[in-house]
Amino acid sequence: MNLIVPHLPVLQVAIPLIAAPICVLFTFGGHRKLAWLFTLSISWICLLIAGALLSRVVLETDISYAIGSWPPPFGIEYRVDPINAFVLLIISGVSAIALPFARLSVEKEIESDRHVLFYTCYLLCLTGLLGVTITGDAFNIFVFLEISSLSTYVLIATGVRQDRRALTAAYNYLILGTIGATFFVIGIGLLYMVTGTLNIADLAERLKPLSDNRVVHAGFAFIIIGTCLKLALFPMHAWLPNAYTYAPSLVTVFLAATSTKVSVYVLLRFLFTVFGPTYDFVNLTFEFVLLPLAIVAMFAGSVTAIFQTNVKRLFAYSSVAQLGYMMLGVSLCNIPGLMATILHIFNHALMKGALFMALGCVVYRLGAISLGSMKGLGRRMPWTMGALTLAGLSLIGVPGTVGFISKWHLILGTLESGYWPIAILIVGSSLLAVIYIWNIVEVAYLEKETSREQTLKEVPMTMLAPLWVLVILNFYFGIDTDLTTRVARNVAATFLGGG
Amino acid sequence: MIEALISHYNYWLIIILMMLGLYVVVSRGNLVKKIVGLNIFQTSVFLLYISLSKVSGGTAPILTGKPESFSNPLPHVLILTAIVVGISTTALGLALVVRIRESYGTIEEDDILIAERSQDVSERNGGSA
Amino acid sequence: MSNQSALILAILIPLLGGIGISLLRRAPNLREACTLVSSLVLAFVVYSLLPKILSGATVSFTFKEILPDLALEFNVEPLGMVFACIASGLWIINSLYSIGYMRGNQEGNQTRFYIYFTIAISSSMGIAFAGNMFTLFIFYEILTLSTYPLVAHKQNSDAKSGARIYLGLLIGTSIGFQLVAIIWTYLITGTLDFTPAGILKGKIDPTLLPILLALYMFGIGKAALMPFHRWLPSAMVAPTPVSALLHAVAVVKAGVFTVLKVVIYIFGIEFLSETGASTWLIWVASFTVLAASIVAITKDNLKARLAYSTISQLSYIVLGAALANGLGILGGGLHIVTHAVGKITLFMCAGAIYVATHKTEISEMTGLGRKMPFTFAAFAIGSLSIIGLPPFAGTWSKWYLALAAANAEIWTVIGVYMLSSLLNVWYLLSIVAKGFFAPADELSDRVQPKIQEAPILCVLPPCLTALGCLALFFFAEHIVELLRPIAS
Amino acid sequence: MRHHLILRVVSKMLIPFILLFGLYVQFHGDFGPGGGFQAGVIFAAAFILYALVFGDDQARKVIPDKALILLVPMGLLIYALTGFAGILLGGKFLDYDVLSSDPTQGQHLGILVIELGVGITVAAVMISIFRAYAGRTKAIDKEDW
Repeated sequence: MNLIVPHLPVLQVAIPLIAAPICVLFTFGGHRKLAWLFTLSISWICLLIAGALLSRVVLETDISYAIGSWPPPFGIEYRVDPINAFVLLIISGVSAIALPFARLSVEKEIESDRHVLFYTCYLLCLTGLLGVTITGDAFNIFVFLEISSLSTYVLIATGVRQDRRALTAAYNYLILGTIGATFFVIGIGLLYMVTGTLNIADLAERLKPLSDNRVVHAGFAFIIIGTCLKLALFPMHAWLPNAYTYAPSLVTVFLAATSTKVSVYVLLRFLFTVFGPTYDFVNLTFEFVLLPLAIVAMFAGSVTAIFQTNVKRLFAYSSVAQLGYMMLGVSLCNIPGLMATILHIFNHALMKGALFMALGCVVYRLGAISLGSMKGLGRRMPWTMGALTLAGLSLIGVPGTVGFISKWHLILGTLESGYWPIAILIVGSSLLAVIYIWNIVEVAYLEKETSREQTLKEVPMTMLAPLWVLVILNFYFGIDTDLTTRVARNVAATFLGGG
Repeated sequence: MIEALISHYNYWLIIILMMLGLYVVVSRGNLVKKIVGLNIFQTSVFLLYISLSKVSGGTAPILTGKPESFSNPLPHVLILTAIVVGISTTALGLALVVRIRESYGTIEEDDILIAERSQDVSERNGGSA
Repeated sequence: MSNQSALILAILIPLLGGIGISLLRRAPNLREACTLVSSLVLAFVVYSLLPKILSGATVSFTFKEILPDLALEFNVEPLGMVFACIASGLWIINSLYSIGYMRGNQEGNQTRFYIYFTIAISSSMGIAFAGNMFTLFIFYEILTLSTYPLVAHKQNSDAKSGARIYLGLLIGTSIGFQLVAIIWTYLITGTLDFTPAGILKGKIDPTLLPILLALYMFGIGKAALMPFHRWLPSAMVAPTPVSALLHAVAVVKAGVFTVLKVVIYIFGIEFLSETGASTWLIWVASFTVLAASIVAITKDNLKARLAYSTISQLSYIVLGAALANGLGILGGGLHIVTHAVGKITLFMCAGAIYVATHKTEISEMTGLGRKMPFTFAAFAIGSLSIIGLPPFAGTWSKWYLALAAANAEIWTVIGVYMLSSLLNVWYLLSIVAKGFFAPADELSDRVQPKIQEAPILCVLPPCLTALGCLALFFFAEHIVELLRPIAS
Repeated sequence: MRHHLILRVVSKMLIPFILLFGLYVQFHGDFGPGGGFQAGVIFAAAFILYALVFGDDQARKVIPDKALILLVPMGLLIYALTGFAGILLGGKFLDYDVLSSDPTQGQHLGILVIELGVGITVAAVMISIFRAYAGRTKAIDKEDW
């Protein structure tokens, strides 16, 4: 045990990292089918590690791991505290649930000779996301961010078999993502220029006397814009809808549930751990940049979603709106608001994971997911559409689901700050969600089916089971909120108290 | 004023380069040219890091036993990583351009947009019919 | 059976019934038997709680803390007991009626119909027994969602647009106003528990009180206070058993029940009457009473007329709550019962007429009473009860409501009650008169020569509830006894 | 470019030296400027030059595609396994001190192995990238260029 337990932080990243090259080797000797099984088991190992890490940081104390035994401010440090342990759990959990679903979906959507490389990229993406989350070194964040982004571009482009627009979507994401990452690295460079350190904890210490330094301000601005581009905050969301729409189903599930969340985490890390709300310029950012953009995002995303006929794109725009909720919680800068953001990182992963997975099931049978092709699908694929409806209810924020929990805290946060008109805006935008969800429900259940759908059958059990696991989790964590709220409260208190 | 301009000439150059790169990315419709712009943009950041690591009068950071002031080696290492990232991005971007050329027959953004829009429209009509 | 387990069972039994129904979907007879059995068991469980509540005991059960200090909590108190008794009791009769109606009309998707019905009943039980506003809100929303498939049952464009209005208004008001009000309350008081004297006293600026009250009252869209009443007529596209039980008993009564709960346990009657924050509500409710009655007169479609009548009658109860005195609460609580029994009779009669003749417009019903005497007799009794004439149940609730108005010395309200009763006479008894006394339409006789009573399962239930109207006149005292602790 | 005699002769003479220089940069990286990244690129440059002058098919005979697919993960594996070796020998991940009894020698050994892994991967990746473009069938007409 001594060989494993103290090394858990690095194993979290190193295991999927080493798994990726091993996965390539499955190209040889007709073991192609094993790639999926291998990826699945790696994901489950990651989930176990993340669970162990979370329980340790919640019950005991933060963990610091020095790579190569170089002590923290000099070497790269992996630092686990409740917030990133929580995000780690989300990433590896979504991956562990999505992969059982992946086998059939990937077989259907991607050429068989590319499967091995697809799963390799997937593992790299997983590595990158886990790495961004766990590392305590600012430049290391950039490196892992690029590992995950580069593999994401490839993963999105593999959707080309379904639709050639996957290529342009990946290309646009590549351009914007690289600009975002470069902005981020400029910011890091500027901070390094004045502080001479890259370690996040150390950076926070050394920045304290420098709050009036203009280089620090510039660095802050670059970092914020870079991460906001990566997390698709309106109006920097242009890459997201097409990327989600044309990516293969598995990729959409995984990305929608994790990648933007990781960027939100990075933003939180910089806003609260490195800078902290005691700095004037951070507070001004909250009030004059993030807050208005978040509100516009909530509405622009939802309204655009209403007019979409491609259901995947519809939910992609809804993601833009949901990111608005998260950013709103951040910009409120009080305990319930931050709790709402952290809860929503988790909750949104659950509901969007379920929604996109249900759409993946539809794609598996229909090959297309325009609203028109879903007529009467409720009768042909009752379990899939049932799951879609229930996850949709969670997205709306019906009580008893996870969506309600985050919305409750968010409204509480706005009222506590005295922004009660914003509370009404939040409520209004969730009513917009009712409209677009109900569009789908009406088409699926109340429209007459066309002759083409008559022969449709429900998808196999291996796809339904993970889908329903996610749906049930949507309700479970809507009722048993012990774990999630405890972590969220803990983190919010540290962020606001420690900043 | 002039003093400030001249003494920080490296930063000015970097900023000009940076803006040039970004401008190319935004203004060019040719997908390959966009990637070239992206490269210029990234390179300016590499220069930023490297120029800030230079200590005036410092030598190369190789231990010789003599007490000398030497330039900070860390940014070089960081930028080595960033260069690798840049190469990967360029390679991937160009690969995508090749594939786009194969399926759209063009690498001009405007033509691609036209092709995609007509695809959108036909999909929408097909879907509702 | 302990009290607590009875409480839990009351919520679970309908759900179990629903699971049974889905398992038995291939065997219609067994499926309907399952519905009936679960309704009977539910009624038994609910009524077994009655003696304990009458003796003044309280039963409560806390399930799980969902949000800080907000648990899923159940608590049986007299008002909830009344609501649960009436909903579960009428479910038995309505189950019988559903079988007759759905088979008589050869409706499709019957399994789905029965399953969602059970979910709706289960959430009604949840509303009745909710121990805090939070729990109530959860079940309130489940009730809205579970009735959506029932309203959209026919799946044609009418059903679709009706269901859209239904869902849009109910979800819109509940999320837009009610949720905001709940969170506001929680923010200033730190609790949402139903406490006998209210929780707001001394915690809120009295000038804001009317705004909070307005958020609650308009937020509880199910109480159909104008201008948020449109969903109720729209919901009439549903099959008649749904209109009868859900839109005359469960859903709308859940609305006014919530209104009463909020007024009694969140605001506190005393606090409300001291501050006079509910004065505006008296006028809004009065307006709704009269306006809805007048609209009802103009409607030729029988179910639409009954729907507007329901809107008007619901505002009686809101009015009782707005008067903010014990008698008003008493009258409101009693009116939940008497109106439920009366209105379900009327709806079931409307359904029976539809099954037998496929007629929906009142103008086509001339002379039908002579061919369907039982149906029309039941209809007449139900109408009289709603109008409030002795010896039928409606008399008492109107009596108490009028007394409450007198007590509050707002004489206009008494005028409103009287005027609306007159309008009731007009729009309800005119149907009865048309059915019994108007000469039969000869043309329709020739086209459809053999009009006779609907199947026995469609006729028996309204007759039973009509008898119930009569019986309640004599037993109303028991309900008053039950409710008196909360009204004092 | 089969008929460019001078090119062929010069590159035949140059390629061994390029490879040798690559090896120098690779193994001298822990003392002077150099390391796996640079060495890998120099090494790959030799193969790319060969492919340019003598044709892609000829180059494929020297390093077949399969070998490349094997080499790319191999370098990464060397890197990662060195990291795990640190753990197995009782240190931290990528801890070179424990690789040998003497920490300084351990550092030396560690960085050499790591850079070797990097060098192999970089060289293989560069050649693969070149091949991915060069090996594509002609889709673009002469006039288009």
